[in-house]
Amino acid sequence: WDEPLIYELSSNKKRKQGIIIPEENIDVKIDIPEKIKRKNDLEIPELSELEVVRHFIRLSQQNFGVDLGMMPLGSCTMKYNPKVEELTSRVVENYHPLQDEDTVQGILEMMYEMQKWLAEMTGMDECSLQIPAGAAGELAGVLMIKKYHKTKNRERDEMLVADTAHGTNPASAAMSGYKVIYIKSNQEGLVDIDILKEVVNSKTAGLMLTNPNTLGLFEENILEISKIIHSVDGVLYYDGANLNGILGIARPGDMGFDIVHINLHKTFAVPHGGGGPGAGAICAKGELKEYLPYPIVDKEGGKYVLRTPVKTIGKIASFYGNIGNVIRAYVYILGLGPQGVSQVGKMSTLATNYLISKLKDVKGLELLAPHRPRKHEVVFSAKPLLNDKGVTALDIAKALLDRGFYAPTIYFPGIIEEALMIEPTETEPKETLDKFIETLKEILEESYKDPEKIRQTPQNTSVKRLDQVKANHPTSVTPSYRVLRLREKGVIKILK
Amino acid sequence: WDEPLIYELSSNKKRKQGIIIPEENIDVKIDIPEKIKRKNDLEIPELSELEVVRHFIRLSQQNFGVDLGMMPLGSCTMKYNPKVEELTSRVVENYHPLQDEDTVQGILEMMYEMQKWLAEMTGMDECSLQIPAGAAGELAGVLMIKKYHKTKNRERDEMLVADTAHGTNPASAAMSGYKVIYIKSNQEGLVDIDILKEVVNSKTAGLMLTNPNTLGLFEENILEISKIIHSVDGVLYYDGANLNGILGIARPGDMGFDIVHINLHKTFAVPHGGGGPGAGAICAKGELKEYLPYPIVDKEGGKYVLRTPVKTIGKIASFYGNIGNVIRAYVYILGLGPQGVSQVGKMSTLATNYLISKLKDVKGLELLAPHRPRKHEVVFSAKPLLNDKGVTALDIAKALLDRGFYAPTIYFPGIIEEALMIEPTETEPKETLDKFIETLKEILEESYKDPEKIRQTPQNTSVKRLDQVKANHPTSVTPSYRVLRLREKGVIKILK
Amino acid sequence: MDYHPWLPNLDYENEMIREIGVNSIDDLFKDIPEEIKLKRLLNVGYSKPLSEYEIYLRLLELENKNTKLRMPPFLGGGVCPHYVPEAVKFVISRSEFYTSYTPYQPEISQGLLQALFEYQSLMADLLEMEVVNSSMYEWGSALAEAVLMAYRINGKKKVVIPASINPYHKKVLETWTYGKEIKIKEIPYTNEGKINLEVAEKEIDEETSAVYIQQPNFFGIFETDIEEIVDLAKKKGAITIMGVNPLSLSLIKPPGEYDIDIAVGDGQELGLPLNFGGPYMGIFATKWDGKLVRQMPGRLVGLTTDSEGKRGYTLILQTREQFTRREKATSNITTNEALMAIANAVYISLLGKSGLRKLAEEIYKRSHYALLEFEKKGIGKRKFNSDFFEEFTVSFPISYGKIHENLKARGIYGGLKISDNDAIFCVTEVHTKRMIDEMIEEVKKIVETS
Amino acid sequence: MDYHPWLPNLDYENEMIREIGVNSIDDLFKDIPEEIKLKRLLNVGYSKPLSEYEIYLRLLELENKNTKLRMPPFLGGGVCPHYVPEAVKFVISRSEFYTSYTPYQPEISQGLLQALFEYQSLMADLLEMEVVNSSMYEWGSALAEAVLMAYRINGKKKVVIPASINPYHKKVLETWTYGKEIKIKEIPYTNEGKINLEVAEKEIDEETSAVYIQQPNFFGIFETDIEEIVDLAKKKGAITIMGVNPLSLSLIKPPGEYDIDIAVGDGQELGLPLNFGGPYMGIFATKWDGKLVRQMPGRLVGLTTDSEGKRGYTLILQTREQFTRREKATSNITTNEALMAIANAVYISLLGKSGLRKLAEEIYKRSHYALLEFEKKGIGKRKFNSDFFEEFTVSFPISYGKIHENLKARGIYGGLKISDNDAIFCVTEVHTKRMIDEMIEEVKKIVETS
Repeated sequence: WDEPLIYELSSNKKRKQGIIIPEENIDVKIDIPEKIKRKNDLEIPELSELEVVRHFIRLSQQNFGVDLGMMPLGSCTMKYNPKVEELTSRVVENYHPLQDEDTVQGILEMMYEMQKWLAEMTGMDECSLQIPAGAAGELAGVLMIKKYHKTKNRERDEMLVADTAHGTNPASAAMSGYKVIYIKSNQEGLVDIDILKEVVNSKTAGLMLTNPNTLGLFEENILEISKIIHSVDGVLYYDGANLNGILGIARPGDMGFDIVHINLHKTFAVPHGGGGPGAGAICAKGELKEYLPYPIVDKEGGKYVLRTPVKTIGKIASFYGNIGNVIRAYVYILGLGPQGVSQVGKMSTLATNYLISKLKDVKGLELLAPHRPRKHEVVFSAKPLLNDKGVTALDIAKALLDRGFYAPTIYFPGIIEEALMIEPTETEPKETLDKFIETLKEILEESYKDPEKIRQTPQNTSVKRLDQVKANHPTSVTPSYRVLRLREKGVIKILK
Repeated sequence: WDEPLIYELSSNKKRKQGIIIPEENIDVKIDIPEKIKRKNDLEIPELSELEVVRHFIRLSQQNFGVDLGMMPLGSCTMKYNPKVEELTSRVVENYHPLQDEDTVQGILEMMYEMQKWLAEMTGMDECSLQIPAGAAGELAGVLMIKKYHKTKNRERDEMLVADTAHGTNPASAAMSGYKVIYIKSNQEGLVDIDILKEVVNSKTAGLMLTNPNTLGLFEENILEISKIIHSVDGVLYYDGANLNGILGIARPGDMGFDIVHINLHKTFAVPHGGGGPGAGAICAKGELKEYLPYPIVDKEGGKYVLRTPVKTIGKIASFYGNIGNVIRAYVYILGLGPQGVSQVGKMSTLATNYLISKLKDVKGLELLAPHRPRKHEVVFSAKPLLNDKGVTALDIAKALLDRGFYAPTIYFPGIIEEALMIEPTETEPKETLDKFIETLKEILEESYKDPEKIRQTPQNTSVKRLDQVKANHPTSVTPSYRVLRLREKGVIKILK
Repeated sequence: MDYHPWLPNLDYENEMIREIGVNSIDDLFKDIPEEIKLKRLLNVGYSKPLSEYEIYLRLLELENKNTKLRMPPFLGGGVCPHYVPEAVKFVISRSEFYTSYTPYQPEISQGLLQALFEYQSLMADLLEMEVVNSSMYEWGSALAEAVLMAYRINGKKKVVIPASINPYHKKVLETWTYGKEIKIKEIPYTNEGKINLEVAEKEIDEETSAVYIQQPNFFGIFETDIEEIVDLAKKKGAITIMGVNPLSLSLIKPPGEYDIDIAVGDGQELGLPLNFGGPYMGIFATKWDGKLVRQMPGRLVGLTTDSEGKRGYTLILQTREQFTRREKATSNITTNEALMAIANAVYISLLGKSGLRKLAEEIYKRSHYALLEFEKKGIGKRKFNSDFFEEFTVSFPISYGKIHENLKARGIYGGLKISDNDAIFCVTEVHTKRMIDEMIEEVKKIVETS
Repeated sequence: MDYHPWLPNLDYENEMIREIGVNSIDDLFKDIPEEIKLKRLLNVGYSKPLSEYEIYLRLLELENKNTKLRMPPFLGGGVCPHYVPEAVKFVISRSEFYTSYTPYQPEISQGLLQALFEYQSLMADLLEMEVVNSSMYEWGSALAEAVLMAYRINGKKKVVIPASINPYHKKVLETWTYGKEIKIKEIPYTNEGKINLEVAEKEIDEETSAVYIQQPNFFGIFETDIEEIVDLAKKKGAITIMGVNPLSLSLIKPPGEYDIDIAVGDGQELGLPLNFGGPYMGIFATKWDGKLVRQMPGRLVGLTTDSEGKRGYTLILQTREQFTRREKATSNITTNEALMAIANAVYISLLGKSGLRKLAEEIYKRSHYALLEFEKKGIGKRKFNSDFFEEFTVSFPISYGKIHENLKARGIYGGLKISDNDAIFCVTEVHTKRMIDEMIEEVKKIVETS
């Protein structure tokens, strides 16, 4: 469809309303002080229920999700979201976060179990569910490191980050006032131990690492890395975004990590909803667990109560985090059971390496350290194709869109040129993996035969490639209908 | 998409299952007599939950519903189905129809109110909610007439039906063992009173009429018709399929009708779900109410109880009808309130006549009795266009599909050649009506300019026009995958 | 009233009236005689349009007026409590499916048509019958339509049914065939709760239009002489109709293996909630025989190709239907239970071959376990000494009515009373072992204290 | 384990291993040191994979462990009980929306992008601010990000907040700004519960990075000296940040009318359930000023055209974000609350201009009615003599703790205790007059019997 903007559906000259507001017969006058009354009319359209629903249903049809096809977005872990998760709303939906503990024992019990299970899966001692998403978990973790060193009166202002790390790692470190020091990867795509040793010193607050890393490679020297960091009293932080590749195989705690955040929405299949909401947890081991954000759910005399760790960094969210999503992850764990959860790392790794075995010799792609098995994901480089035919990773991505697949993550991690970062997850059936392999091969063949055609993709989507310059230019950037309207009226000009 | 058949998604060589069956540790041996054990393997695919869900979600995207756009299907009353109706499931979903009355007082209260309200809206004395759909309501009504005459020892074997009637009317009469006598319409599209008088005699069981009729015309002689039928002790039956056009304006009971069926799914906006389920009611007045199918909900000493009318025809459904849908209609009535319900006939009539005013002079269409206002629907004839350019009503219908609209009902009623039967309903906003008018005009203009192009429509749908001969031919008719499979194996041959 | 969420044009009334070219809305109703015009508001609903929240509160109120049970009722009678997977609800809640209608325009309805074709195909494979229509209302009306169809084919008016037929279906059959004056004859059941073959031999004669067999029967018992009955019917030229619980068919012989002419049943047990009576899902199938197929009621979807040779689906054999054939149609049915058919298709696909078998076995085991426990505890014994599925009949030492009322008072809903001391219990996968034990424990207390 | 509904390839393991060309699955983990390999099952969930029905029973058990209340709690504190329209739930349950992710590939994500653009636009018009991002986590973190943003712009470390700030937001602010060592100064409130302007004049100085105003404040009270505060801030070169309840903005001046730099708030009150703490929906907006926009955190959707000139939507100004700029990003946020933003857009669209106003007025009236009734019954009086919205503070003649516990025992959840005798009550459209009367009646009984 060409669906107009919701503003354009209504002339706003006629009285409409999409829902009735309940009215009580109450004799109270609205008596707001003149000084603070709204002056300008609301510029909000008026529509019937049908018009609103139809508009958004039509919009939805112009969007792609896991329920429609494979989304091999690297580092995003786009699993299938089992429909049984939809049963959870009755347990949490209508409970206010400020209700007394004794009125929400069911919710607290669920949170308590989740804390325990997440600690078990990561090899940590304790977890807090305060975290609305992964990046907030990192922030919490880095702040814990900060407070930890401060409490010990250590001057530490450098945070080490692998150059393959997710952008959130350095961003979180910077938000917490740290200087970010990147550790270059070696030729195999792993942390270069020699460089690490050189860089580590008495200013080192810690190292943020994801393992397996964003290339899908397991940092096999992790025990040595741990020793190096701990030798200067640094803290080893685990970015849980890639936990899916080793779940049930190995635990961060056993590798020497001190703090772990978990993206529940990735590893435990909570729908990410167009960018969010997610849900997370932040876990810690030993001394550091006393720095966790509060509250933690505890059990006392058969009742669930909230507890504040003694050296807590405070609160990351106003209340308890995205509990509405935590319970979806809870259901996922119930449904998989210990047997199923223990298969996750294995089956996601199996899928990735199956893809690799079928794609590694395809003309146009190349793979760093091809002899190494990957875990949850793999990063191919399309540089040979670019060199040969001028077709980019972006072009390949767009060609996939035309063929019923979402695209892999592209141009990340930065150390791989023309990166195509593919994460199949364990929920895609072999039949779909085969189809994806076949499709990607076709695109590459086509790229060699008729590169221009691939550069013209996508053709089957609701719009063609978009004008990014216009989208971002100060004279034309349009982040709201209000800007469009005011610019047409000449009220606003260039964004200076 | 080209979505394969569900059978084709699975090789059935690997063990898969889309849902876990709960298992208890029970020591019971399955000990079914050999004689009755299934011999052949089940030919049912095995799939994971993702594969099943994705398949059906993808299929859904190849379908059109009211939530996506206007469905002007004449006589189908495709209203918008308010989402609040989805709240009803908790009241009825898990209650077994054989539960004692005292355990389902909430449901019975709802049914009791519905019976009262439906009687009020139709001007009848009592209603039964036994009816799963309109046609079943007709059957019930005709059987009531049959038993009524039999009880009175009258020999009546002729049922009168207007030639504009829905096909269900004669079919229901025939199912009940009646001979069907059609009453020809006059030039204005109304029941021809003279013919009626001629036909009516002592064999007449009754007359089945819908008013407004399928041309959208109100049978203005209804009081005389009533007198004629009643003069021979005939029963006047109201086909409620077109109730929407006069709801709140006039009541069948006040016109002289004795029995009325109501299509709750049409008039009260219950989603029809791809052909059903619907929900219905059958109502009667005076003596005839004792013939209604049982049970009827009654109130006794503050409790709701089930009652059987003394001369009941019996049961139409095994239990209480489609209660899961009756309660949706209940919610619709609650939401409209007396004010809103009373506006339905008015607003649906307004929409129809608005369409007429914009379409009546369009080249290629013609309208019987253009001076007469229509009620809920209007039937145009595309005969001028067929004569001029060889473009049919079917071609116009297909061209609409290409332009984001569902098609009107076509080739019905039979008395109008190249009929386009349009029912806008009161829930389509004027903005959409305008768009529909504009689109239909464009198609007609285009038909004059480039008739071949219109005959090639639809182009934007998931398939083009289908081979109906192949679909229905004894050598190729394929009503199931089993037939396809067995035909390939040579096990089954021509359908003789 | 100048606005309502579901009446978008209220405030356009004057403008539209003007465009139409009449003076007032009344002009559009000038053809309605004044004396029958309603001059007041309809007295329906409550005093004003309720907001969604007020509707929600009202529904909550109704819900609370129903009795809350501690566990699902042990009630069967043709429809049983089952777990409905979320995926099934999710699929049939898709706007594109649930707000659509009969696919008169196949080009824009391929999704629905394919889903219905898949329902027909999956059900065909369960039944081993080739032609399944895309739904009747429910089991009772499907049976009635089958009997009427037999009458259309052979013109005979006698139909033979077992006394162990579901009595609710029988009532529907009686009503629907009243107009055609069909005569219904019952064959009694033996002490084992099965069709009395001797009586059947006498009852099935040249006058017989159709013979009906229900498997398992109303008492939950497996009939074991179906071959014999089919033989008898064939000899006399009668149409055979078999009613089945589709859930049992992964264990026992489906109608196709008996060479039955018409199969009927209800899809309720394949993913539909109880809904206090409906919507359910009438199954209707025939074997590959043109004489049968052309007399079949209801809608059929078939496979074909489009003008470019691409596979497509469309309604087929529509000349059977009322909208083209009027009084010569094979039935008056139009609105049916299509969405429920899709629910069945999703459910069957989710379970798959192995899941269907697993579920049937689990239900078999649990229902047998429950009966054995009744017997072990010495508080009830089996009424019929035959194998059964899902439902079974227990004879109690005291009045079942008393047990029933006492159970109800404890938040448990027992079985269906069929005589003073006998009741039919239904046990499915929603009754956990703990629930069964608890129910039996409570029955024990009641029996022992009386 | 040879099958699981969510692990489709279990039975393909050997086949895939073979295709990969390794001997066993262990070969894929040979790079993991043996000593850290887990040699046992994880001890999580229950002892086996639960079926959907067993999960359902477990959730029911949890639900029953929560206290069932007779009416929605009278609790606010930044998030309030509201009615969530079914249409909102329906839209955000669409597979295409809720199983999608960040629209990195705009061509196949136009629906999501347009919906988010509409959210941004509708919120922009409510706020009268030009640039709204497509969500932060919630109000608390949005406020923290605003303060961090001000620090990025002017490098100053002092932020001035009112003592009447929502204390839960304040705690989040403290945590998030801990790393940057931001100093937080509070301005006390007057006897009328409003910002003390005199103290503000002293506290807002050249060192001040940002000044925060919350409207209405934690006590539900409308601040009336916002112009004055904004003037003070501007004179000292401080960034102004205003926190708003978006529901109130159809009645009172939005941030744009005060020329505020950054607006924050929570979309929870526009169609989101309470969810025991989240997901909620952090609002973040700036005025049309490049200096602000370029320092804004979070994701922005903008309008543009495609290669054929057709209108389209895409993520814009991404150079602010962590995935391109890493430590130089304006925030670390990536996963956000996009689906909740769509819920807000649907909600705002459903209500429309008039509906938003009607709802705000109704809430205003009901909350005032409740306070007046407390006073009329002589069982509580207002703590602050100022106009308010949705929430209000009542002083009781006896300990509120006692009232609270007694109410709870009667199935009613009262207000939020803020001192021995004082509590903040929240009244919205979900509290009918009957419920308010009943609650007050119960409080009366408690007060009178003690």
